This record gives sequence, structure tokens and C-alpha cells, in this order.
Amino acid sequence: MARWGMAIDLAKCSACQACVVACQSENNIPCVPPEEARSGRILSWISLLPELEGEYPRLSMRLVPLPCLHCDNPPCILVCPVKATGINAEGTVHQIYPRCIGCRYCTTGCPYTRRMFNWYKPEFPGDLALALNPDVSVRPKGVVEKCTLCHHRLMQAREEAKAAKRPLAEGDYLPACAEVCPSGAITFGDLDDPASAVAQLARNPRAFRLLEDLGTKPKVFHLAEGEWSGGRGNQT
Amino acid sequence: MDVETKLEISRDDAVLIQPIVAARGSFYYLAAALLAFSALAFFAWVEQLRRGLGVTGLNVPVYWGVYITNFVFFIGISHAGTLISAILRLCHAEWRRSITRAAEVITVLVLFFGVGSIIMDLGRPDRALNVLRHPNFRSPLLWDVCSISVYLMASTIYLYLPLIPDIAILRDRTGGASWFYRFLAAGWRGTEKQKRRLDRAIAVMAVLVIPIAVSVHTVVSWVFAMTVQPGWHSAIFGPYFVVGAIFSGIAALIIAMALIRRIYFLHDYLKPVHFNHLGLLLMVMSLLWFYFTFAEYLTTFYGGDPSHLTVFYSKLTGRYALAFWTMFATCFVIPFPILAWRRTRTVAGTVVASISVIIGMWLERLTIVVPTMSQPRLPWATGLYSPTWIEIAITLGFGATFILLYMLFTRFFPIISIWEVQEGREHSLPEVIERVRSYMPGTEPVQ
Amino acid sequence: MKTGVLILILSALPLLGAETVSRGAYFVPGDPKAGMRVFLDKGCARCHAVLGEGGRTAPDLARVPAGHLSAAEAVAAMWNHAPAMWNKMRVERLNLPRFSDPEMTNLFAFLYSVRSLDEPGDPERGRRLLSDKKCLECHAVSSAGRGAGPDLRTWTSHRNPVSWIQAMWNHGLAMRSLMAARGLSWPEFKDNDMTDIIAYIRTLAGVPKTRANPRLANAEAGARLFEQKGCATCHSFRGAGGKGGPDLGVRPLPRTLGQFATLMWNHAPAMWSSMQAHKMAPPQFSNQEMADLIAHLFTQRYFEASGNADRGRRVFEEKGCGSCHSPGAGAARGPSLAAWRGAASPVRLAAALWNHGPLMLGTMERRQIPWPRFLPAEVADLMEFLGAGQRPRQRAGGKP
Amino acid sequence: MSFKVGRRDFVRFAGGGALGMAASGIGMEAISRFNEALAAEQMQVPGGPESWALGVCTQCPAGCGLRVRKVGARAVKVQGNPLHPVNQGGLCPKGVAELQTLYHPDRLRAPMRNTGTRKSPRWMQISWDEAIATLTGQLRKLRDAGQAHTVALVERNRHSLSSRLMQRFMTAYGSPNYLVLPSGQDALKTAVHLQQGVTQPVAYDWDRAQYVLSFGVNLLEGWGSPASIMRAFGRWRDPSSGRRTKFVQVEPRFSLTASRADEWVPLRPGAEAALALGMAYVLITEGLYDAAFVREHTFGFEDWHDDAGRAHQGFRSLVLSEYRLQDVAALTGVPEETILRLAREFGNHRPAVALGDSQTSTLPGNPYSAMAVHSLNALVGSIDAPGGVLIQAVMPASPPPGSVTAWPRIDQSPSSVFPGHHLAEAARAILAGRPYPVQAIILNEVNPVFSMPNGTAFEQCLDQTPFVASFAVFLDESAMRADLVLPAQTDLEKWQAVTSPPTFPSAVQSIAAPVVPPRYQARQPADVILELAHQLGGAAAQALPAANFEEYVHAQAGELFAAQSGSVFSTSMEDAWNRLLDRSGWWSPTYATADELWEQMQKQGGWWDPTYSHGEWQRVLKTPSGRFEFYSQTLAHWAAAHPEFARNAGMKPDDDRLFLPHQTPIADPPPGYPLLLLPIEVLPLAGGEGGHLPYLQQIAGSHLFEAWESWLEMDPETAHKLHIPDGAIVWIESRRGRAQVRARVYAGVRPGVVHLPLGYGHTAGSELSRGGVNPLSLLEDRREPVAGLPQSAGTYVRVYPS
Repeated sequence: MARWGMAIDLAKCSACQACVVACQSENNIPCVPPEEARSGRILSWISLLPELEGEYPRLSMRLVPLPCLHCDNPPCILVCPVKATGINAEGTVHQIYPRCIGCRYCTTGCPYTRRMFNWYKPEFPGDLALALNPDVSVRPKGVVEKCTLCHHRLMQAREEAKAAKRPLAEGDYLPACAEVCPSGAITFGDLDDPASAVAQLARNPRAFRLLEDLGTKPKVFHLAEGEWSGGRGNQT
Repeated sequence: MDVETKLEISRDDAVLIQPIVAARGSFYYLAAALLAFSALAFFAWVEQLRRGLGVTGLNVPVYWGVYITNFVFFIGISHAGTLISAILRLCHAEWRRSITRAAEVITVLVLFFGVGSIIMDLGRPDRALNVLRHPNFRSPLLWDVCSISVYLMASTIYLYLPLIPDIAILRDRTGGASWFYRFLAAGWRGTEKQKRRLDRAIAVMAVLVIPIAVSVHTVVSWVFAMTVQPGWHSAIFGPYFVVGAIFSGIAALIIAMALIRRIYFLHDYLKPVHFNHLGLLLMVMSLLWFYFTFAEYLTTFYGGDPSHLTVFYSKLTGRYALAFWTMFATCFVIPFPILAWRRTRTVAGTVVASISVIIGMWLERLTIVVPTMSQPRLPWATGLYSPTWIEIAITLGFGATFILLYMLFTRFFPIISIWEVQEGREHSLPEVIERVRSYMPGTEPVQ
Repeated sequence: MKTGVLILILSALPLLGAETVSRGAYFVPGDPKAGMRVFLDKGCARCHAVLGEGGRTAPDLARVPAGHLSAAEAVAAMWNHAPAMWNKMRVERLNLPRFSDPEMTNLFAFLYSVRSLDEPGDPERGRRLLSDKKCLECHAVSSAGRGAGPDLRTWTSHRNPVSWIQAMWNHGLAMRSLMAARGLSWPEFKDNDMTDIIAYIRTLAGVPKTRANPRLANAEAGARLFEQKGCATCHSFRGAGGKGGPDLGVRPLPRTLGQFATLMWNHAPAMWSSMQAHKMAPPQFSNQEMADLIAHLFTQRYFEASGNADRGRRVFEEKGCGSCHSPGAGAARGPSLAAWRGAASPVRLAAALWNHGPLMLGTMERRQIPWPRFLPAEVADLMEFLGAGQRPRQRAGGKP
Repeated sequence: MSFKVGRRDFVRFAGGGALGMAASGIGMEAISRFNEALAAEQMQVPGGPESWALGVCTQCPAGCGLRVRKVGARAVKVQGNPLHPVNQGGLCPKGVAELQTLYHPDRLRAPMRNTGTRKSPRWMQISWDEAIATLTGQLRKLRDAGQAHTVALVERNRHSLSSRLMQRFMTAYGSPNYLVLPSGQDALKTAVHLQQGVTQPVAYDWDRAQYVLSFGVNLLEGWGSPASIMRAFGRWRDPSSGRRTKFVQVEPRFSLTASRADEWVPLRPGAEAALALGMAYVLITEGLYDAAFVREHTFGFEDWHDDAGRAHQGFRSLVLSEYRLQDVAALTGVPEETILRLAREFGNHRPAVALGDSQTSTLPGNPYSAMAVHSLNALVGSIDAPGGVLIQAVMPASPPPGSVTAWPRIDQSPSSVFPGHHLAEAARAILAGRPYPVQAIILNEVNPVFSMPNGTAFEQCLDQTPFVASFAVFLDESAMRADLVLPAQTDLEKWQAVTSPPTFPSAVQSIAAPVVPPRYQARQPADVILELAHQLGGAAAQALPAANFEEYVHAQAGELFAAQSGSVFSTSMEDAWNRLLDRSGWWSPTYATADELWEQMQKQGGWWDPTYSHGEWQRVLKTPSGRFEFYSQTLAHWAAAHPEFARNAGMKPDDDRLFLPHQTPIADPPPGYPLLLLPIEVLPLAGGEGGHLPYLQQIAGSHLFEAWESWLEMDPETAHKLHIPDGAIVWIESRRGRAQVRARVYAGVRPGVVHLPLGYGHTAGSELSRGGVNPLSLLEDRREPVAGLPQSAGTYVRVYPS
């Protein structure tokens, strides 16, 4: 059984946010109108977290693309009163939209603020609804939604592999964010397969997990930016 | 049916059923005004149902606001009645006799509004029954559902049991014509056996209700404390919330008593001594509240965890400083001197202190819920939360509806326990003399 | 369509191999492009480079060794270096890849074909060569040129040594007479001179109009051309063919096509003289024909002259293979090699080397048996021996 | 009676309880029904058979390959085409947002005629036949009257076949006035033209560069071809690639690019040239420059004498005398040791490239600064070297038709100095009616009124021109001024053929058939122009025989086939194989005929020639000296004929510095306007476009959690001094105008500078794009003397609370 995880290399990330838009497009996440955006109600399953430090001219900014971290020990699923969210055998934290009562206890329990609530009925003005993906349900108002690691893509990849009578190979299943990343900063795969690229990156000394001390055991790793050494890497 | 004894109210206490016998016009005006607020709240709720929770001021990351504050607040108020009444009963505090009913009614009624606040807060209230269909017993919210329903059940029974003899009086007064009273009186004839059983039942319930009440508010606090959020994840939240609950409950009770006294001319029943006693209790709770608050914040401060400190400072000096310090003033600075000083511990004084405490405790709930939510551990945009008219209307409507229902209760049932007062008059006096004597040296204990 | 006429020299190998089973019973066809994938996928490129692209820690397999390598020569080199390579990989904590026979075949095909490719030359050297060799006495490369010969800039589209050979071949005779008239001697070039000159000429391009790259050559067509154009009248191939010219199967072959072009350049006057002597008109080639012809020659040279089973048996015994392995079904400490009967080939040996070699090396080290070293011819002989199994006499020594 | 609950009572009680339960159940059910009645529950998304189609993105000039997922006839997802050499499967957010352009609610639906006035238009829907007849009528009338040259066509040069077609149409029709919008690379283009003599776009060997030094180029925020630069950026930081390219960003603001760089060097605005020359000083004095390259391939490094025997100053002595470290440090605000270290790193980590000077992808920088920066490339021998600055390979194409008019282009370009187009100059010429009055303007999917620094001037041009037609997707600010508005197809609806993107070294031809059927009555402008050409007849029809754009693109495949090189887009493995063969001079096409090539191009996304030939000096150095010219003889020759040049530059005509890279003086703020306004670009709205797309609006200001509206970036100190709290609404006022905007305090702003993002503040077009302020509306009309490029820097403003 795979344990799906992700490694996001902050050194390679150019902060373009293609992942954010790809996720929105793939998962039928509605765009909210300006006044809603101003009150912080933008729905996005992966977003860019800027952390600016210092004063001019000594500044540093860490820009962290942050999806749901799919913790192995997720605080959110513990608190849901109706079991509308849970963690499946492959470690993906899911949300059952038709069961969710919208109490937002999980959003409150998530230390990463990576759960989104449908404040309104989703709106797709004009023909924008034509761009909706039939593989992903459009959430009704009043329920919590979150990153699914594009679970529908896993199902599709499984079916395709099955049809071709071969096991699921690395790279067959990629979430939209990992697929679109132009700088190759997002690596996705099976953390339990020691040979997979993601497992190797997770073991990299640069790898860290956000708020690791909370014991949530995220399956999304970030790789800290490395310093330029002045040399030519391992060639010299 | 052998001997039909007609239960009657003694002439001395006739004033107690006056509100039931004849309502004044002002009752209807007030009821209409309150109903208007209820209607407004209903309209606001329809709007919220129609459009979604977006009509509230909630946002990312402030996912919880006034509704949850109200929930905690109302559940806190509910500790007024049953818990206090049970403790007083168990202690044989004789001055309880005229106040237990008023207290117990608060509990039962206000619990509905506590639960109602949660319903208001749900994105999908239509699916609320999912908590029964797919219960997750690991969720503190489900513990809440359980403990609150048990509490509601227990306090309803606890309200009902001492009501039976009074209902029987009302039944017999109307000659048993009203099926309503006949049904509710459950065949009470006031026989010795019945009285003995009732006494035992009340005693058992009083014992039962205390741990339930304590558990309820502990569980409410756990809704917060069981998360890892800074400012919530605290071991003393259970007792802290219970103390706060009793604190606000007593305050609510004092206000209710003062109103009843004033409106129904029950000065003889609700005497300054009642207020004095309750005032002292309130003062003790105020001190306890201060102690817990101090302990909680001092621990946070010394812990020095940055995420906790962010929340800490947002309350002490930051965006929520006004709410925080108002809370501190109204929960401690204002009521404590009033209550501590004998000369101000009058009816008016205790009422002023109580109103102050009610405001303060609501603010306390708010400053527990909102600042933590608006300062998430990761530096997302920190949320700014200000409730919209929908939330305010629903909050006001809840308050109004609660008062309305309370008034209605007084229209149908005596708000002061007639039989207990009678009993006090007839039996307790010698009993107390006997009991007090038993405390003295050289006498055999009573039992 | 892909299996049509457009196949690189070595892409022709599979076809040729398949059709000429008689050539070597052990020959397995391969696809160089697939071989490149093997090269990348198996991680060879992490250490080895090919024409300068890839890792730096191990030799560039397209450049080292400098000369032409047949399959057997390549296997012998690989075999002899294997223990050192494995040790190094262990130190670097690299996984030892495993190869299937087709993968190894493709890999060999890939390496053999890239080895024949020229690397971009050094224009600076090319410029010096042109003036040193007095080419500029006649040819113009800019407005400042003597102009007797054609302006070399018109040749900028020839980016390929084969095109150059073709162009020179076709014009060579005229040029030689012109040079003779001017009293100039025929310049001789060596090694990569030709690619350097090509590189230099290319930098002279204003805007290159078109690039005349010959398409991938067809060795089969080349074989036909060898007959049609009369090459076979003089040249022989390992003894078969005319005796007038040198045996093209015996002389050391240069590694790359460009070096081959240089060779032809240098020998052209001698050849022309010989042709004149035989009253033969030098055949004219199109660009593509020249490519095909050279492809034919290179393809032929992939195959070592077949081995000799008897010599193979001697190798088997002398190198101590027999102390563990038995060539037939007999009991031995090591695995039986009976399965190799009829299917032995250098490529298969290479695959086996990777798949079982590290284990074998360990065993041998424990038993203090030295790792044997083979000469290319010994590999060929050994394969012939193993392929023939216990009945060496039936296929011994035969040439196709 | 005993106190017990009688059976009947119990039943009643239980019944009551049950009733209560039932009531609450019914209550819940009622709430549910109520809820459902108030707002319908679920939105159902129709399914359908899944299919994939290839497309090309033209949201910016990069032309990334798209792979579009379709369900039924709907396009539901845009991904990168993994085979496309530019983006290799990746995509920037603008590409992903293509779907929202396609299905945008505010799109133009049918051709419209303006029956009102220019100032207050009234729109009447007309048929395409009528629209084309109107257009044909106008053009025919003008041509027949010998006024063909008075027609101008304005578009954005998308490096596409459609642009080539437009250009050919204009030439064949008889007008020199094919005009394109200014680009942020115009200054660089000028510098490369002056120093290398080429007009072909400059390109960079990103993958092999070891050191990338950017002077204010917003490399990761929309400059060049974003997806390919981001891919290279990922590779720079990929440990498995075995090297770590250093990326240094020199710019006043701590931009997103600066924050992503290995080092950010804050610099005084406008002092780029001084810093570059200061670095040159170090390279020269420490002998870190590539002496061989400078000796063999450059001109004007040492002092020299011209044919007339006059002595001229060389680059070396200019730098050594005027750009000493302490002077440069004082001028630029960059510490001496930083300059020293940067220069040493730059000289020691070759191949190194220096980029600049430009802040955004639409607003050009200063040519002298660009020359100074480009001189650094020459000093370290990076010109046309592997890992250096290359000149883009030329696309195989048939020669353009010969010009049939003797009239000059309205902007009097191309001059020998600036090879590009001067729309700003054109606007001035049109307004003045010199050298001839312009009678008709055709806008092809451009909105100069919004996107040009002097947009209002262009607005006046349009108002003054008798006939204006606009191909547009939205009824934008410029289309609002047209007589005829023609709905254009968006990327996924039309035949697409995009050629080599800027900064990409190889020749690339991406093509794509329509992914979905066109919506509404939108048409591909190229198709309309072809129809126009046929109806006009004559030279135009002869030059463009293709019946439609598809045929035109098909013909291009024939030209590519004839070129006998390159290959169809394929996997990186195939590319590596082809490159391996190609560098040895072999070619292994997968096609045997032009038709096969055409077929494969459609299936794979296009054709390209992966090989770049380095060191073809005659191709990349076409200056009078045939060398890289530190001292631009091109400029000197031109200046000899244009005495006003030296005057405009404020120098003596015989001052050699006029022709050498140098730091131009930085103006002081005028009294009352203390803050320098510098427009910035954010990737989602790069090129000033994308403001109508909710996807992009939501992410455009995410470093400050801003969305949908523009913001004014201020440094904390200035904000404090002006009593402006973070998030307050303020006025920003320049001498040209004022606007209200939300102030945001951002520590990355240099004190004394304020920034406004480009792409906001539409007044027409889509309702969704109205938020914020267009900084261009505040910029003063400033030009630099060399090429007359509009300068975005130099406008000072004041900011006060509202």
C-alpha cells in the first residue's frame, strides 16, 4: 500500500503560483468576488505562504507553497463530530462533502489553516461553469473542503494501469500542482517506496516539515533553500 | 381513588400564583417587543440559510465567532440553575426555597439557546442529525452533544420534580379542568408516601445533576482545549470554564430574581438576604475567576511559546486589548468591590455587579474564541473579525426569546416553589432548630 | 515508415544482423536509440559521459579508447575493467544495474554508433590548419582569397564529414591536377583535422541557408553500392573481393567518420593513380551514397572475424574458467554454461558480466582466484567455443 | 392513591416524548427542506468522453505548448505539453488560466458597429459579412485613392505566423505602417543592435550559465518566456545537475525575483549602468576579463584613432577614469566590497551572463544601461559562447513580399539605431498629421490606450482617425474608441502558429488546431485578414494566396520541410539523440514528406531545431567592425547625421561617451513630489494582461495578501512619516494626475520610492478587471535620447491620506 507524499523544494520554487491556479482549475474551486477576497475568504487548497523577515536592505522572504499536508496524525479528523473527514489507507486525508455539517471544527483544529469552508454557494459566472471538471464534485455551500491530492487522478491512473495490466508506476499519478510546476519544485510519489524520488527527498538533510513539533507528522515535506557555495557543485 | 384531598394554596402565598391567574397588560407589550426581536432573528437566520454563512463576519482564519461565543456563554449561564439549586438543596440552605425554581428554569430554557447557537453556527444545519447517524466519539463536539443532552434531560427532570406539587395545586385550583395541569401533575395527591418519594427523587437528582453540570462545561472547554491551537490548549480550561459558568450563572440568576421580585411584587419572597447570600457567592466566584485567569495567562507568559505569546499579546496589548480589559474590568474590577463591601451588597448593588459580570463573561468567551482563531500559527493574513448584523440580530433574538420563554413560564407555573415555601414555613423551622441543636456540643446527632 | 530507408549506420545493424545470421551465430540485433535510453535509465550517464555529455567521474565511452572497437573488443575492455568499476561504484554507493540481453544489445549498438560520430571541431585549429596546409593559396574563405579554387564558404552547408568526403571525392581529381599545375603537393591531414576545418568553415557562415545533413545512412544500400560502384573490383573485405586495393577488413579502422574521411583524403592520390593505371574512371557518389557506403564499411567492422572454438577451449582452460564452470552440463562449482550453447555472443557475455559478475567476483576473491583478463580475440574464441558447446568441430574456424 | 405514574399517564408521557422526538426529527427535516427551498443544493457537472488536444498559449510571447483535457466538447483543464521544448510540461499560472479567457462571461459575442460618437459610443450588432464589407470598403477606398500608406495596423508582436501574415498583408496592401506595441526588451534590443549589429532577438543559454546577474530584470515575474526561465531556475538549483548556478538580482525593490535570487543587491533606482561599469572597473583592473575575446572580437576597448586620425576614448580608459569603486559605491548605494565581490564572482564563474536593463516586460529601460550591462557579457567572453548570450536562430521562412510604397513608416523608424517600433512616436506623428495623416487604424488584439505609457495620446489618435477597427476579445478601452469591433477568438478556439519565443535560442514553430469550436461569432483575425486580402484583390491577394489561416500555417510546414533540419517536438530522450546526431552533422527526421511533417507537428505540437551553433561570428556580430563594439560606430554614424541627438543627450557632439556605455544623470525629485514612482510587474498580470481573469486576480498580490485590487507599496519609514497606516486608502498624485489606492506597507521598498503594479485599473473591458489604478495613467511622458524609448522611471509623486 502506497503512502502518498510530496516534497516541495523551496530552492527551486519560483513562487509563480501555477500550482494554485492548476489546483483551482482541476478541482472546481470557485473564485470569490473582490469583497469576499478582502475578508480573507479566498478558497484555495494550495496557496503561497509568504514570510518576510528583516528590514530594508537586509531582507529575506520565504515563500512556501502550502497544500494540505496530509498529516499521518491529523488533528483535524480527530475533532470532526460526524466522521466527515478521515485518513484513508494510503494516508490521504479526505473529506466527505455530503456528510459534513459545516461546524468548522476541523478548520479550527488544523494548525496549518489548510481547510476551506464554503461560505456561499459556489458561483461560476457566465460560462465559466463550462470549464468544470466532471471528475470532481462541486461542493455545496456550508461544507468544508480541502486538498484531496487529486484523488480522482489516482483512481484514473489505477484504472489505466489496470487496463494496461501493469502496476502503478512512479509518475503515473500526479496531482495537478505537481504536474504543472514549471520549475520542477514539486515532487510527488510514494513515501514508502525508498527508491521513489519523493522518499529520497524526504530523507534529504534540507527536508523539513512545517510545525514538526506539533507531532502531526505531515506527508508534505519542504526542502529548505540551500546556500550558493561559490563552487561548481560536485564537479570540482 | 380513595380520599380526594384538594390541594390548596395558603392565603399567605396567594401572590405566588397571581401571574398565572391574571396577567397585566404590560406583559403583552413586553412579550410583543421581545417577539419582534425573535422575528428579526428568525429573518436573519433565514437569510443566513438562504445565502450561506458568508453573511456572517466569519472568514479565514476566524472560522468561529459570535455563535460559538454565544454557545459557550449560554451553556455557562445554564449553570445558574440546576447546579446552584442542587448544591443549596444538598446543603439544606434554607434560604434556597424561594430561588431554586427561578434558577432551574434558567437552566432548562437557556440550554436550548446553547444548542441553538451551535445550530446557527453550522454550515449545514439540515444535516445536524448526522451526529447521531455517524457519531465520532473521538470528537469533543460529540462529547458535548452527549453531555448537553444528558444535562438537558437531567435538569428538565430536576425542574419538573419539584414542580409536581405546585402543578397539582394549579390543577386543583381549576378543579382539574385543565388537561395540561392534570397530565403534568401526574397524580400528585400530596400523600406522605408521595412526599417521601418526591424528596428522595429530588435528592437523588440533586446529587446526579452536580457532576453532570460540571462535566458539561468541562466538555465545552475541551472543545477548545483538545485542539493544538495556541491559547486553547490548556489543562486548566475545564475548571476555568466551570468556574466561569457558575460565575455567569449566578449573575444571571440574580438579575432574574431581581426582575421577578420587581415585576411580580415578590419582595417578601426574594429578600435582600437572598441577594446578599448570592452576592457573596458571586464575589467568591469572582475571586476564583480572577485566580484562574491569572494562572492561565501567567502560565502562557512564562511558557514563552511564540505562537502562544502572539495570542497573549494580541489580547493584552493588541487588537483585542479593548475587549480583554473590558472583560477584566467587568468581571473583576467592577463587581468585586461592590460585592465585597457590605453597604453596596444590596439588591441594586448585586444587580449592577451581575449585569457587569454577564457582559464580562460574554466578552471572556469572545476573547477566548476569536483571538486564537485570528492568530494562526502560520503567518497567513491574520483575520479581522467583526460580526455582521445577522450575527448581532441572532444574538439579540436569542436573548429576547429566552426572556420571552422565561416570561411565559411564569405565566403557566409559579416561579417560586409554593410547596417548598409552605414546607419551609410548616416543617423546616423546627427541623432547623433541631439540626442546629445537633451541631452543638452535648447533643446526639440527628440521624 | 521508421523501418524504411532512413536508418543510421548502426540502425542498420538489426536488419543486417538478422539477415546475416551466418555471419556469427551469436549475433543479436540492437537499436541504438533504445540503447541510449538504457544508457540513461540504468544510470550509466551518472558517471560516464558520451561525447562529453554526462558524468565526469568515469571515462567518456565515446572517446575512450581512441580507436575503433568491435563488439568483442568492447566486451573485453568492459570485462577487464569491471572489478575496478564495481569497487568504485560501491564506494559511491551506487546500485549495480542489471541488464537483459536485448538491453545490452541495444546499449552496445548505441555505444558503437556514437563512437563513430565526430565531435564538433575546434574552429581555431581549423583556421590554422587551412593556412598551414596552404589551402588558402587557392581557396577563398573571405573576400581576401586567391580565388583559384572555390570559395570554401560555399561549403558551409556541409556540416558532416561524409559530405566533405563526397564533395572532395567528386572534385578531387580536378583539384589534384590543378595543384599539380601550380606545383603544390597534396596536403595530408590527420585525426580530427577535418572536423576542425568543418567547424571553422561553419563559423564563416553569415546566415546559413540550409544545412545539408545527410540522412541516416543505410548500410544495406552501402553494400550494394560497394559492388555497383566497382569498389569490390579492387578492395577486398577480409580476403573476399578484389586484390588491387587494401583489404578493408584488416586495416585498423579509425574511430569516427571524420577520421575515416581524413584517411580517404590522404590516400586519394594513390587510389586515383591506381585507378588510372587500371583505366577505371573514379566513381561519382552522391552525398547519401557516400554515407551509405561508409555505413556499410563501419557495420562490417562491428563484427570481429569469427573466433575459433579450439582456441576458445584453450582460453577457457588457460584463464581458469574451467575451475568453476563447465562448458556443458557437467557438475561444477559455478553455474553451468550449457545454456550458452548456440546463443553465446560478446553482448550476452557483457550482460552476464553485469548480472552475475559482482557475485562471481566475490566468490573468486574468497577463493583467491585472480580475475581473468581477455584479449578481444580471446573473447571471440571463447564465445565460439561456448556457443558450440561440446561439439566444437562442427562449427570450428568457419568463415561465413 | 399512591404516587406512581399511572399506565395511562406513562403512555401519555412516552407518547409526548415520542412526539417530541418526532417533532424534532420533523423539525430537522423541515430545516433541510427549507434549506433546499432557499438555495438549491448541488451543481451537477455534465460528463462526456474524455479527450486531449494540443494548444498554444499566447498570454505572453513565450507560446508555451498546452495539453488540454476535454470532456465532450468542453475544455476542462489546461496543462503543459510535455513535448514542447519551451515549457516541457510546466506552465505558468497565466497558461493554466486560459480556460477562463475561453469561457469568460464578458467576451464580445458578435461584430459591432459604433452608431454613436467616439466619446459616447452606441453599439449595434452586425453580421460578419457586413463587418468585412465595411472593412474592405474602407481599405479599398483608401488604396484606390492612393492612400494605402495611411492605413496602420497595430498589434503586439507575438512572434507568430499570424503576425507575419499581418505584416505581409500590410506590405502587400501598400502600407509601411505595421506597428507593434513597445516591449520591455526594447532597450536591450537597442543595445544589442548598437553593439552587435543584429536585430534578431537576443537569447540566453540558461541551462549552461554558471552565473546569472540581472540588473532589474524581473526574471521570474513575466520577463522573456516565463515557463522556460522558471524551468531553468529549477535546474540552477537542482543538486542532481551537478552544479549550482548563482543568480544575483540587482534592483531597488525586494521583488519576488529578488527574494528568489541567491543574492539581492539593492541599488539606487536608475544607477544600473554605474554599477555595471563599476564591475567592469574591477574586471579590468584585476585582469578578470577574457582578454582573448576582447582582443579578437571586440572594438573600442582600448583607446583608438579613427581613419581621420582623431583620437577616441576606449571603454577601458572610460571605465578606469570615471567608474572608480568609491565613486560607483557613492552613486549606486552599493558598498564597495559588494561591487568587488560581485565582479570577482562574475569574472571567475564563467559562463556568466548579465541581463538588463529592464524592470518589466512591457516598459523598456535605458539603452545606455543596457549597453553597460551587455558590455559585461563581452568582457567575460559570454557573447555567443555556450552558457552565454546568444542570438536567436532564424526561422526558415519564405522571403517577404517586396514593399510597394515609398512612404516611410509613420514613426519614421526603423532608424539605424533602433530596430523596433515606436508606437509612442507613431502616436505623436499621428496626432501631428506628419509626415502624412493616418486615415485608418486596425487594432489587432491590442489595447494601447490602456497599456501604453502615453495611453491618452493614443486615445486622441484614435479619436482623430476617421476609421478605426479593432479585433478584440473584450470591449476594452481601445475598442471602445473604434468604429468597428470584431470579436476575436481566444487561444483554444483558433489555429495557432507561434514561433521562437524571446530569449529562447532555438528556432521553434509551435502549431495547434482549434481545441474547441469557437464560441459566439468570434473569428481568428488572421482568417479575417486573409478574407480581406482576397476581397481587396491585387498584390494583397497575390501575396496571401492561402484560403484561410490553417492553409497558411500548413504552407509553413512545407518551408520547414525544405529547410532539411530540426525535428518534430519529441521526448527529451529523442531530443538528446537528435542533438547527438546533429552536432556531428547527421539528421534523422521522423518524416519523409512535408505532409508527414505537418501531420506530426499537429500531433506533437510543432517543430524545432534544437541545435545552436556557437561562434558563428558573421551571424552574431554584424557591426561595421565585425566585432562587438564597446564604442558603437552604428550610433556614431547616425549621430553624425542627427545633430539633435547630442543636444537631447545633453552632451557635446564630439564627446565619445555618447557612443560608449555610461551612466546617465539621475534626476532629482521636483519640489513637492518627493517620492519616485516605479511601476512593477507581477507574474499573474505580466504584460499588463490577465486582469479580467479571476484566477489571476486572486493570486496577483499574494506576497501582501492582496487580491483583485492594486496596491501602493510604501516603505515603513515613509508610511510612518506620512501617517499612513497599512491598508489605508490614499491619494497618489503625480504632475500628470492623481488616483486613489490602498497603501500597503512593505519592508522591501526602498525608502523614497513607491510602487504600483501594472495591469490594474481598467475602465472598460470586463467588469472583473475594474479594481485598482493603472500606474501608466500617472506616468509622465519621458523619453531617452538614444532610441526615444518611453521611460517608466523618473516620475515623482506625492502620497497623502484621503
